[in-house]
Amino acid sequence: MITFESVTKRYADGTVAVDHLDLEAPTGEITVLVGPSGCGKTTSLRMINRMIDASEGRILLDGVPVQGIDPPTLRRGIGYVIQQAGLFPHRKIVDNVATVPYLLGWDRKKARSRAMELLERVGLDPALSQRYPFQLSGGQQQRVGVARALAADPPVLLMDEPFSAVDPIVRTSLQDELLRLQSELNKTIVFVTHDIDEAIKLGDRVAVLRVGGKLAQLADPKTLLAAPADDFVQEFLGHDRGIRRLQFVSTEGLRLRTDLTVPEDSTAASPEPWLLVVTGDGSPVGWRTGEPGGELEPFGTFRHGHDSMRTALDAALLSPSGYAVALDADGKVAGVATRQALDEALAEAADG
Amino acid sequence: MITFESVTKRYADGTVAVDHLDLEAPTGEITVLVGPSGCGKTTSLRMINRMIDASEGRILLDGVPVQGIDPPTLRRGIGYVIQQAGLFPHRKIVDNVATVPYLLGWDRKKARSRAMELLERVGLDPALSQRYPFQLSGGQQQRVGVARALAADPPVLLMDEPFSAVDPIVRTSLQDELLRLQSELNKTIVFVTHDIDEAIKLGDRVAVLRVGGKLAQLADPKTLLAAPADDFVQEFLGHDRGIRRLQFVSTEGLRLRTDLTVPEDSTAASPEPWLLVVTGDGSPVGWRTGEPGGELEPFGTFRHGHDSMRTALDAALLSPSGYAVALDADGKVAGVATRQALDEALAEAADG
Amino acid sequence: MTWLTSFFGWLGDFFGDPANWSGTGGIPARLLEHLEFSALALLLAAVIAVPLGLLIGHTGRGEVLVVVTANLARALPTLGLLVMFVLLLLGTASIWPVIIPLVLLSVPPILVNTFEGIKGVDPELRDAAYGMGLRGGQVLGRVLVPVALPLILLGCRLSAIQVVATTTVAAYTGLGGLGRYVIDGFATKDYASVVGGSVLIVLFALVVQVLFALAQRVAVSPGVSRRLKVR
Amino acid sequence: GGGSTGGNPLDTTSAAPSGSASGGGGKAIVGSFDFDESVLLASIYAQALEAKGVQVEEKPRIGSREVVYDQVKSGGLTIVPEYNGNLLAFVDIKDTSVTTDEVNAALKQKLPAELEVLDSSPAEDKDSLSVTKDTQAKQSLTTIEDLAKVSKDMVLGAPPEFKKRWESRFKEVYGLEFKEWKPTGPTTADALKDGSIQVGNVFTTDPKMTTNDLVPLEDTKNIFAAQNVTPLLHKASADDTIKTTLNGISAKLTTDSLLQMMQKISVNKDEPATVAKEWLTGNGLA
Amino acid sequence: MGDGPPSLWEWIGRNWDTGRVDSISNLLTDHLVMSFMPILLALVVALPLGLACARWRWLYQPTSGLMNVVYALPSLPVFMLLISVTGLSQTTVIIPLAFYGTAVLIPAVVDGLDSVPDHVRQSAVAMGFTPLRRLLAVELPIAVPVVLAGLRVVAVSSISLVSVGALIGQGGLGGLFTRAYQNPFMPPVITGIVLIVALALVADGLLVLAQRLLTPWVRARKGTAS
Ligand SMILES: Nc1ncnc2c1ncn2[C@@H]1O[C@H](COP(=O)(O)OP(=O)(O)OP(=O)(O)O)[C@@H](O)[C@H]1O
Ligand SMILES: Nc1ncnc2c1ncn2[C@@H]1O[C@H](COP(=O)(O)OP(=O)(O)OP(=O)(O)O)[C@@H](O)[C@H]1O
Ligand SMILES: [Mg+2]
Ligand SMILES: [Mg+2]
Repeated sequence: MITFESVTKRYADGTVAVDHLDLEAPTGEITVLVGPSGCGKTTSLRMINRMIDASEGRILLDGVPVQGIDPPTLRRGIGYVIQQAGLFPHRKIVDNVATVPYLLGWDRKKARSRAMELLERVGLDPALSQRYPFQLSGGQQQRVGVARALAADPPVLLMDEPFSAVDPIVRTSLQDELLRLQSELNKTIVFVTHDIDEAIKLGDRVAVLRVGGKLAQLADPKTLLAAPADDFVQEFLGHDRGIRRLQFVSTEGLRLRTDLTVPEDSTAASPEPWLLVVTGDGSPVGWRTGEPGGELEPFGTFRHGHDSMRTALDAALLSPSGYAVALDADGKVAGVATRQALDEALAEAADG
Repeated sequence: MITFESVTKRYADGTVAVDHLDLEAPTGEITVLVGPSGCGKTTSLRMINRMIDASEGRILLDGVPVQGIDPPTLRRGIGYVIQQAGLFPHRKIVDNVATVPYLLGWDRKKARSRAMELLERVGLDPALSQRYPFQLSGGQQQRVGVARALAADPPVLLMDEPFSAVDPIVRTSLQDELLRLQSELNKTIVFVTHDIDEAIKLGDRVAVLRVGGKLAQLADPKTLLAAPADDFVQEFLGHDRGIRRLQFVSTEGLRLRTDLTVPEDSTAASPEPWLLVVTGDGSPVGWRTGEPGGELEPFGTFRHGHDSMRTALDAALLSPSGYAVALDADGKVAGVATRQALDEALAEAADG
Repeated sequence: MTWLTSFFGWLGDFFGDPANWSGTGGIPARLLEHLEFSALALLLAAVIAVPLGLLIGHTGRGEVLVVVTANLARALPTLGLLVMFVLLLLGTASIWPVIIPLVLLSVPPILVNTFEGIKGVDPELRDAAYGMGLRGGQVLGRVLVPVALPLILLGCRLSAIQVVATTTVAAYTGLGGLGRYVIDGFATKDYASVVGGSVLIVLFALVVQVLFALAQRVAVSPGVSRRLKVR
Repeated sequence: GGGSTGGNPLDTTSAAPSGSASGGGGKAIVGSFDFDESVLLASIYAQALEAKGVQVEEKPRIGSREVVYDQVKSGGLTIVPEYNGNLLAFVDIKDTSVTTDEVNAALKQKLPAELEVLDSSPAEDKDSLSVTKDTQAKQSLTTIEDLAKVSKDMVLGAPPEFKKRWESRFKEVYGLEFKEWKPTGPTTADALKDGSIQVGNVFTTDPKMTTNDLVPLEDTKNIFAAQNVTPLLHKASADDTIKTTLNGISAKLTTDSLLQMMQKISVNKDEPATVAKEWLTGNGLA
Repeated sequence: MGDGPPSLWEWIGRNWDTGRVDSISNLLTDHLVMSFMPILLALVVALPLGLACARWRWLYQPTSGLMNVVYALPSLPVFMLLISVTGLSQTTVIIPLAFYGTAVLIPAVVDGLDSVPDHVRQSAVAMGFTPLRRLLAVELPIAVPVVLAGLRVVAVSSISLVSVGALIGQGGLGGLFTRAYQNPFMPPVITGIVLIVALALVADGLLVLAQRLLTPWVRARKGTAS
């Protein structure tokens, strides 16, 4: 657990970058600091490992004030990942990752095998270990950066816009990778970004800062979207807030109808306005109206219980039926969520 | 009208950047080329003004093959806007804008006054005309880039990711500005982007290219979202396709109920589950249940007839009532769109 | 091209004269002297300038000093400085009046390049190093120096070029080395000696260039020089 | 080296003369080499000529002999103060004349038609091997021959090029072999004084001869050629006034007076022109 | 004339302008000529060569390799070798200095042209500039700061290197050094060093000034940009 107790940072030129910040980053969770440029995110983060020293207030690491710890020692116990990865260009990938173990005096062989293990863990081909950083793509470098921060198995990880220099597709995969890693490792992570979508995707808790270094709101992402504390936060969250909230609503409770599917060769009429045509092994083919014959209409799908209500709603909107097709884990049709069922679930979500 | 007739570009190293492309960019419309990195967008664009010469096929400008026109002459008649604006750092803004007029031999005074006029047209303070490019923000530079491309009033405008280097907020305003300008000027615009949202927002027609320089789909944005030609296009369109389609559905026909508003001081009970509390001058305050008393619940709004169904749906999802508050042009409550009304409108949209 | 034939004639005269190959005035001895003086001056300069450059680059203090010396250094006339020191330290009858200006002239290139090299290291990298818990000295030694090495070596190379040239000029004030052939040949109208000496010095300078290029290859990490092909 | 192949650019007229042949119009152009004594002598010539009503232009410190000689030959210069021995060596490096008369006779013969030398003055500025009075007393040295006995223990200081020129000649003629040849240049006299060398090549007109208590050893075998101050003229541009004036100067100029004048220049750093003026006035020549 | 050597100022006063070729003012003029000519020559040679190297990239590698070699050549031996071709004249000093200058300027010209952002070049093409006009109106003006930075280096080192020419009798103010060495005396040395450094600084200052005048868009960068 990292605790900010009324922490203020005033730079030599008088800029107040952080202003009486109170914050807790609970153990084993990802706490995201988000806010517009210059709001003091980096400053706050760097006060944790004493790259910057606070002007007032205290920062505690599991109850121990960091001020009392020799900075290099402190830092060796805290992983730190930054934007351009900050890899040492003169060292091979494996040695980059093993930097902190070397510093801690591990023997070379052990440090390297640890490094190799980590490279694999962050999803890199071990063959890359003998390359130099410039021989890697931006996304690969960023993964190495994460591996390096994890090398000595520090309980705490500080990440300062680690993914903002890579293109959107790679960024998504890095984010997914981080979530997967975290589910295995349960580190205490403080993550800085200026991208609210990233904050909402990654954060167990999101701290929105405003320029001047004041905390505007600290909440879990769902609450943030549902109840922004003020206009600043609301504006910062951007459009589609209502729709995005649905991302945190599970489709588990969504009532499915299983009586609306018909096999491909069925020609039976039905009083139902829409029927889902399904192949023999359960894959959806398209909607038809109660009357057989005519073109099949397009459909949208979601994975029941796994995808969020946002996906279910989108699936419903993709078909003229307004019904969403629910699939099970194997991609077979599990049922159909009608408009009524969706409305009910949405109403429930809005209440909760 | 710009016509690609089976145009192929093979680079010296053998890369086929564009492969038998057939395409028409109709006069007075914005045609957007979109696709993943390296799919040949830039190459296609530059073949129009002969920055690159096609290997096979022909490109016609209003029926005349560009191959037959002397490149500098051709280019002076085609505006060109690129990502970094490409302003000449050593010339003042006004002279930057007047570049093509100077090249065409206009007299200095006339060229400058034309430049000043254009600066105003793209929404820049004339005082900026005496600055050098570096003294302008990225967004301002981009506007100057547009002004410069328009200086000699060319009928055709080529734009290569013109807004991708500025931050999201400025980008939005530049896009809006471009749409406004186009509504006045009716140029034939070919616009390149890798951002599908931008393509959908700006394009009268969107051409999706796949890597290898083949056309995957050419359609208006609505059709694109509704009926992607194949998996590649569908994946490229990304998530929320159903929701994003709603952007092209007007709220004009949305049925509003005007009987659900109550003044702030009203304490009357009602059989309706939700009532919208409104101030004396018609601003919404919050939802209350049929039973008076208790906290007011949050609400979401949309401008009736102006905003799209996407906004209306989002507004509905923001309140526990599931009803969206419709405002008129003055920001006063025009009525309430209930869940039923929304469902109807959505079903209609899905059909159409 | 008659001068070309004469040129080779002179070269033949010089290198063909056995007297030029032995004794204290022989080519091997002169070469060794030249090497000695140059190496001594360069070494002293490096010993002064590299640590100073590292310090200034690392702490960011004293930048102005570096910039000013760099500008002045280029403007300082070698010969004037030599004469000045020889006159100032007249009578000490040692090589120091000559070595000191040699060192003075070769400090600035090393200093400036070392400083620029260290200062120019990507701040992110410095940050990452500190962030991982390296101490100041470790950051300098394990990260900044290896990364700045190409520039530091470039500084040394420029200084070496300068030292070799200035050692030649210093023969005018009585220093040994290959410059002797040139200066004495000129004074005694023995143009063969002038040509031979000049060619030797030029070759010497080129060899120094090549050696530094090699040193660069060996010392600089391929990750920094990006020598390896990107696969 | 043999110097047999190709022309020596330092020794021939291969360098294009840069002065224009402007000797006409009765104007005398007086040049000098790029060292103080030559400037002084040229200044003496120039001022004396001016006093005689000749129109004079001075071009001091033109450079080394190779440049100056060419200019006189082409008429770019009218007069230059020369040293007869060095001039002869320049014209013919193999000539072995030693005494003043021999040298001048050889010169008359070997100079090209455009050039002529006037009367040599008794004033000489010669190479020497000198020692301190102390050393002289201790080792009882008076001639270079005496030196041969002790030279193996002595360090010789001289301008750097001295070794190249003299090492073998010394051995041949006097049997001299030194422990070390130290390149000292203008600091030779000081090096002698502070003992870092024991024998030095000091010019006989170097004022430090007296200030540092040095004595030149007698050149009994005439190894150092005569170096009498001798005006070199471009024949065509020099008239009789010039010739008689210069000969008048040469008659009065002695090694001693040259030494005294150089003393003022070297020690007091007086300007050669001023010193020249003083001497001319003192001798009733201007 | 008093006894004892003159002070620095006295010495300068006596020698400043004696109307003869060895006066300080004359040496200064010679020095200027011998340092200015190489700068000019270097510029005249390096500009087209640099343009060629920028245009035909394959030329650059060998050219810059060669220039590296040229730059490494010690000046005195080069002067000496050149004597056999050009004699003991100012040309002998000017030519090698011009080569050094060229060695510095060619990369400067290439870097200068490289400093033209690609998007700027592209938009010039797209607006219908012909290649020559683009070079003259867009690329060269933008290259000016980098080229001038190189020119500053060339000017300063040229001015200081000329003095080595004194060893072959063609050193401009460097002549003061050899003179002072032959007749050991400090004032000429001091005067020479100070004048050369001053000359270099003045030349440098003038080039900085030229840069400011030629490139207002660079100067303004440091001013108020609001
Ligand atoms: N060393 C410093 N001296 C003075 N002011 C500083 C310093 N570092 C940062 N600041 C200022 O402190 C404020 C907060 O800076 P900080 O870098 O923490 O912001 P940030 O939220 O990380 O911004 P960004 O999103 O741009 O990275 C800014 O106004 C910044 O200009
Ligand atoms: N000059 C060239 N020589 C060889 N191949 C080239 C050249 N220019 C572009 N290409 C290749 O042609 C293909 C298409 O390039 P193009 O620049 O048109 O893509 P793009 O769609 O504009 O991509 P981006 O979104 O990255 O700008 C790419 O594979 C690219 O690598
Ligand atoms: Mg930051
Ligand atoms: Mg492109």
